[in-house]
Amino acid sequence: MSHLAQAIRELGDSGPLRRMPRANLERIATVLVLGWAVGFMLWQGAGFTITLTTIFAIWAILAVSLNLVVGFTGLLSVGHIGFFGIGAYTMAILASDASYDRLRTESIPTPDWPFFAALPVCIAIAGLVALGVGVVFNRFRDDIFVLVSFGFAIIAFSFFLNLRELTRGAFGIHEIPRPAFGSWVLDGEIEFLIFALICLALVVLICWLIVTSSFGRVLTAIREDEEAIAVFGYRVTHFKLAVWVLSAMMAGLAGALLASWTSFIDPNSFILLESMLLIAIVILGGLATIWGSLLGAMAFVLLEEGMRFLPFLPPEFVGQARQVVLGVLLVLLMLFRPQGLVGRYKL
Amino acid sequence: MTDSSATVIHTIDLSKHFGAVRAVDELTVAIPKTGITSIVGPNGSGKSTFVNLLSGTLPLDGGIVIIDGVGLRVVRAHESPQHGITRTFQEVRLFEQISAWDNIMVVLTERRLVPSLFERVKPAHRETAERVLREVGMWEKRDAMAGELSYGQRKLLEIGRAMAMDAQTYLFDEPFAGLFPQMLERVKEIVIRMRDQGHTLIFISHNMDIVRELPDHLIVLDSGKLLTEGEVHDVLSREEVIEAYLGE
Amino acid sequence: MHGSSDVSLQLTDIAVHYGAVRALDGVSLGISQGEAVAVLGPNGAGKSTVLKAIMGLAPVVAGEVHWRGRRLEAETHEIVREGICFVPQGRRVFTHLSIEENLEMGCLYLGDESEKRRRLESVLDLFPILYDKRRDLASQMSGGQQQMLAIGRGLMGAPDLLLLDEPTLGLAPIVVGEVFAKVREISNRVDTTIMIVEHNIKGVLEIVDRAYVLDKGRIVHEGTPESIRETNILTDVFLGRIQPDEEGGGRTDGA
Amino acid sequence: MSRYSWNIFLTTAVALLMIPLAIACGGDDSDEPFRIGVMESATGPGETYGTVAIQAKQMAVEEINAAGGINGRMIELIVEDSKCSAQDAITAYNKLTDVDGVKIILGTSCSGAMLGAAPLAEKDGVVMFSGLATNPDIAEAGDYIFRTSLNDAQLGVDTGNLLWADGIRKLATISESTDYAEGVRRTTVEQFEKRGGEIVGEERYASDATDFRTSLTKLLNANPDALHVAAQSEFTGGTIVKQVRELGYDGPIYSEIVPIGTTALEIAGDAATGLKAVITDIDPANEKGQEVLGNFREKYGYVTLPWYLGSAYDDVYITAECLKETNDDQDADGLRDCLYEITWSGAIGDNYSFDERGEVVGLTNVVVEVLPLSERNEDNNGYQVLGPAPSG
Amino acid sequence: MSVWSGRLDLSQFAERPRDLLALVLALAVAGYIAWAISQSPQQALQFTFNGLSVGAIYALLAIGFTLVYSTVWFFDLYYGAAAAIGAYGIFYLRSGEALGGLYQVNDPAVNVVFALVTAGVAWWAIREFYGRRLRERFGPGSALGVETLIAGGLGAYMGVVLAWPNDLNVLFAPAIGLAAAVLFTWMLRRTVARLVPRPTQSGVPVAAAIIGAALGVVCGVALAHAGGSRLYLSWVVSCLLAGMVGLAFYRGLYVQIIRRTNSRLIMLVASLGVLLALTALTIIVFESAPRPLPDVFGSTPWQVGGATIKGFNVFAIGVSIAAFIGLLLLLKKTAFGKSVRAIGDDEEVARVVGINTTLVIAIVFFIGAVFAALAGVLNGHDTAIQPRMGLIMLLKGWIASVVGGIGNLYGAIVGGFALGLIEQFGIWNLAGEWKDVVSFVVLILFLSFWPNGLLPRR
Repeated sequence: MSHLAQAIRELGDSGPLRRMPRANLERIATVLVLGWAVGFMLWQGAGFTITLTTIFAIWAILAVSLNLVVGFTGLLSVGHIGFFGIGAYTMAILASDASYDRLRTESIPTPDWPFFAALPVCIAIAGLVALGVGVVFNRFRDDIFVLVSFGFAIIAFSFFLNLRELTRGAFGIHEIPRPAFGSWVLDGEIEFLIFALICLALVVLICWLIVTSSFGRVLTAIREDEEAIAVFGYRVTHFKLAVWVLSAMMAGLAGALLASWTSFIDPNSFILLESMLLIAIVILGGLATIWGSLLGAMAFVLLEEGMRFLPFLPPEFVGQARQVVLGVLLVLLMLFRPQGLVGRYKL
Repeated sequence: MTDSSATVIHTIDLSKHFGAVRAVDELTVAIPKTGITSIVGPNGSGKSTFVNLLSGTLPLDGGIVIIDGVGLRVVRAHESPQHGITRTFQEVRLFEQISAWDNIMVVLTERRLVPSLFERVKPAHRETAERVLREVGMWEKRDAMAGELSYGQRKLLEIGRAMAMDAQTYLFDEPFAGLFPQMLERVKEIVIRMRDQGHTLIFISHNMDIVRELPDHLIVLDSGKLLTEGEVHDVLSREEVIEAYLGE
Repeated sequence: MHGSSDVSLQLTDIAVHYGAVRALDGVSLGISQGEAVAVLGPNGAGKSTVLKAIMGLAPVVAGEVHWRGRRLEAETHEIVREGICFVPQGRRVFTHLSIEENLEMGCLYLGDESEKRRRLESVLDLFPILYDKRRDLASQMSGGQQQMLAIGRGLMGAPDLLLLDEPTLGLAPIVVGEVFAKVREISNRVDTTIMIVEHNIKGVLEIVDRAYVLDKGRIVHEGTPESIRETNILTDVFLGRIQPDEEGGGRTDGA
Repeated sequence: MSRYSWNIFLTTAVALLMIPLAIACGGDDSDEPFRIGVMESATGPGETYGTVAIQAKQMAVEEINAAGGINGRMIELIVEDSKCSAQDAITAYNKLTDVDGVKIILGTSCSGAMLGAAPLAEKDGVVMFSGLATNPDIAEAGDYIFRTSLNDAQLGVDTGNLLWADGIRKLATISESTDYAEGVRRTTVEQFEKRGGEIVGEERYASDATDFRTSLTKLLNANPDALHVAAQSEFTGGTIVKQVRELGYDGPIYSEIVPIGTTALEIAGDAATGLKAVITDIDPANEKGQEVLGNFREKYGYVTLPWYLGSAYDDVYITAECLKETNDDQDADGLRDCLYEITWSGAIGDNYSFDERGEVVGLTNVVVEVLPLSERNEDNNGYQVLGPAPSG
Repeated sequence: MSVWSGRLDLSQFAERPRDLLALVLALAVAGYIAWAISQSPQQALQFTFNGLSVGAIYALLAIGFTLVYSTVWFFDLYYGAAAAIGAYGIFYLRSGEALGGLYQVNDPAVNVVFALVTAGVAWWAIREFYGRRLRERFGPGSALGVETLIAGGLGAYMGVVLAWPNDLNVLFAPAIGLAAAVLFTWMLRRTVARLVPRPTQSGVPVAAAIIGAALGVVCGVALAHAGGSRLYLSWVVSCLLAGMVGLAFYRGLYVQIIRRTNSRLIMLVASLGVLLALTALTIIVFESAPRPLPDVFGSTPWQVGGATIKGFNVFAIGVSIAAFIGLLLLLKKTAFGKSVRAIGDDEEVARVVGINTTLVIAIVFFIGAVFAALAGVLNGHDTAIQPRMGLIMLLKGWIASVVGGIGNLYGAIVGGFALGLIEQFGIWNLAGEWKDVVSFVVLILFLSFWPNGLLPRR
């Protein structure tokens, strides 16, 4: 950061810093992604669109919550997928009604809770784990933080895979129920989509409230200069911890949604690479804007599903091709627009 | 020595080491509550370290700081405002990627974690921010990103940010460095105005014109130790100060 | 070795833009062999940028730099070999190297070991403080010594032209005097052409032959120290009385 | 902020407008060919099976089409990659059913993927018919779920018996952390312990591991009579066999189908000689099976996992047979009923059928042994059949 | 680097209790290892061998990492991809020999890409080293032509080499012969110049050139006939390619980013993008399943005190130690080394005092990438390769360099071997699947107690 200060001091000699080109890129990007989404819907029809929108809703919750940490607080966390997984596994373990006793594979206790009873627990457990992890991670910064957050993602994955008494390891957990209000079960795709969108809206609302509150302003100040803001009477560690926990809780919610939607989870959904893709979409969309994360998540989902329809691309390479595109986009953005498409903050 | 009832900050055997280097070495000084105190000394004499210790930016290695009669062995940065202390930094440390307005606003709002989550900008905050920004002459630039301001403007904004804290004691680390005369005059004015309002001002400076003109009290440090202190013109004419610092 | 022209360095209509900001706007200036010239002006006038433009460190969008009658368009690291050395602002030394190594960095490109040693000796001769501590790490030295070291490192390149950027910034008065004395000594004894950017106008006018005054990226005055002391040009510039348009932070009310 | 609000408003508005529009546009097509979905793991840990399965199915379809199709209609396969992961399987499933309007899906090759998509298929009334998924849980997955592959449970029982019969009393196991390999290990261990054997060491590894020496060192230090290897990918299976020999182990090694695959044997080299495995295999006497293998080799230039190849191939023919009856690729219920009743003789065996859980009955496991390096060739795939798996 | 030293300063104040705790922790670890040895010395010995074998690879990665980090102060995640490129380069060139030719991969697109990279890097290198001289001699126009011609030739050569990997020894013979000829000529002339007084040297250059050329031809012919050398020539090609790609990324990408911003995190994210894209491309070209590399020398295990170790592992340990010593000498003894250290302190000033920083950093990137590729190759031969191996290797190398002490070469090698051993002994009575967890827990513990690692940079 003092590099930046240095650069600014040097430039300060010759007048105010050059302004970043705030061209219409933001609007163009927005229209492009939205147009793409609409075109896709028209082309593909309802069923698939609903699936995609549900995936979008889940990834958007993740992206928005991660942006709180990365964009607003300046902690480049690659470990967010861990909280996502914790949420998903908590939901799976608590709510699954599969009775594994009759099967010959690894069996775990399944309390068979209803969705809405398990949901708060998912969120709480993700938050609790985040609290513990956060206390340790609070001292790390910049690239060391990146490294230890890599570590968290790997440790979390290892637990999902190897803590077989709890997670059934590689077998995964199935028969995870859909949300139900009394006897009305949201087992239709549209109903679940609406539920997921409501969750997304709630998360966006909460994030919006957070970032426009005094708390949010302090976060941005922490991002810019931790030591300086401490001098003005803020306990930086508490604020960092708080936003870390809040963000993890939202990721836990996303995980619970995923578990309930797919009705089956296994550790493969929570590998490190997914986390790297997640941070890529947050940066791609734009740091320190909620809208950017929504846009990024939308582009991400469309990218994969859109690429399935490219005639020259063998279907088995769609996932990889998307990764290539994301990687290249990331490089180009860092080169020309380090704040992301509609971002308000450069790393 | 100033009489102790009028002392705002009193340090006893204050020490700080960086490895083998004793940046501040058993320093005992008293800073009077009224007026302006300036700290001078050769490069590396521990001036900035001293200020960093008082504001809790660096942890103490030894000694006690007595602020307003309260003795502290540990000064925590986030508690320094409770002791009535606020500061600026030698290398201007603004929150670069947020606006000048938010730079001021951030020090006005709620300190406690949970209430801050529910607090929105209040009219009182707005008024203070506007007043401060006008006082330092940065009102027109309130929407600019702090990182995009010129060097002088950044200095002013940082001083404004400290002023917004409305503390008893202000520690200014080289507030006049690198400013051209016009800006310098403005900072001087601000400092005098603040003194007249009854605040304690402590600043570090190398600018001898200003050191001769502004402060009421002068502390001279040399290699982490107190070389001498007292009334400005008296101190500046002392042999040891000329030898170690002024060299004229 | 020397060019035919009396003017050894000539800047013609140099313009430097940082994005939308015009740091320099058509600056022309020249230095003759053996001269010591100061560049003065308020913050943001573009003083440092002049030096950076010469060293190829600033984005020059228009204009030419001529050095000994030939256009200078080499890259920064090659300019040193042309005989121009630059001492940047802020006592920037290699903190993890010893003093001797720091000085050696000034002519690392030189293949000739004996020449290196000769230069090292002459520089250490000029700065006796450095000689005593020559095996110590640069990070362990005081600010004044670091500034001396930076200047010494510049001299290791045996420059015909030495560019000094704010050599006294942030230094104690006693050291400021020493630095100026050394600069004067270099200028006289070693017969090096010197271009110095300074904010300490009083001090620098004592040691230079000529000075340029810059404001908002343009040269507003050029002359001997006497002429500058006599006219009110500096006061005018510093108080913003010249071209009161554009500039944002420099309002003159209340001054 | 106002721009954000505007943006958000815009998205919401567009999204709300478009959903009904999109629903209106989603049409169906009842064109000429029968459309059958295929989900296999073309990439990921199950890549080898997936590729073979896709190729075998394509070969079968080409044969059927070349012979005039079904009731004059061609078959068209729509292939999606389920990547051996439940989530990708769900996405692929949704794409197949929603976009392509498919009601019959052949696949998948990984049990995890199968278990992910099966509940959806069950709910939507889409037939999922796998030739490769072996997880016991699939038996319970539903009415529309069928498979021609044998349940791991049976494999485990057979392996456990084999171990006991060979005089093994202390066993060390190493398995890949995937549902298939874990399932094999678990059922094997269960049966082995039931017979009175003792497990002296257990190690697991993640699918992307390449260095097993640490785990193997620990296992060997426990002095087992034999080592049991359960792998998901041929690569890890082969590498484990190689590395355990490098560590100086010369006792017997037991495993299942994966470590005796072509790639695995190529990696392990001579280290694999004498390795015993319980597998389902194409009977050398089964002419249909040998013919399929021959055609496959001719077409693609290699053969691996012959039984799974045949299984995938048979699936297409069984489906085709049922489509002859129903004559409608949208009639999943008809297909389901047909599958429950059918008895088939194909590449992987004669007169096999499906029980009420959709499990295949009428097929058995055999024990094979890997030949020395010099005796391995394309025809014997590197191993010889010792006989049917011992029972009890 | 004021940021860095500033940060170090702040974290240096280890309070007493923390030191004590660290001591207790260290004793506990020592006790644990002693207990492990007493439990089963044979297993402990085997674990030590295993640990040193993997540690050698971590150390090699960490050394390269540290070199780059202490010069440009950001962790270049391309290193993961470099390791994979190194390993897959061998597979690419030797797939005809591995797996009995089961997965022949020779993709014209890949060859063209690498030919272009080679040409680009060669063009840049020629311009950087000889550009001035060429321009002065031939004028700018023809200099450009000459440069393009040479670079294009080299690129085409690389393309040919990649397209016919089975004749690598024959294809490489002229290049090696030429290099040998130049080397021998130079050595002869030097020797003669040392031994014989100056005036009688008139015929020496010609004679030396003739003898040198003859020796070069011999070398070339010998190589062309040595079919077994193909594998080891593949190592050279593969490491060279990875190095050149690294250099190309520095020159083509990182330099541009540095020019625009100067944030370590931006560089980190950009290199993350590079890693993501290259990993995915590797999967697209080679598929995601793991593959083995052909057997090398030393594949048969040796019995040492009841434990076994492969000769190849000993070789790998030797390589990493040699790399360390070589790098150390380079940094301490040469002007290049001083430039590297100076750039680490302050890049702009280094430029100002006449160091061609772009060139020096480019070489540093090249060296680092070659080390990473070499680590990938060694690891691949030892076990096997798979496209995501780079990511895991990268993280382990990163951990090793941080545990050893960021920016300290000694720390990197110590950290590498320490991490290898810790990983092995850490799972003594845990199941093997917890290995990665052990290394990260160690990392986090380490950073909590010794934020600067074992051997911090002064």
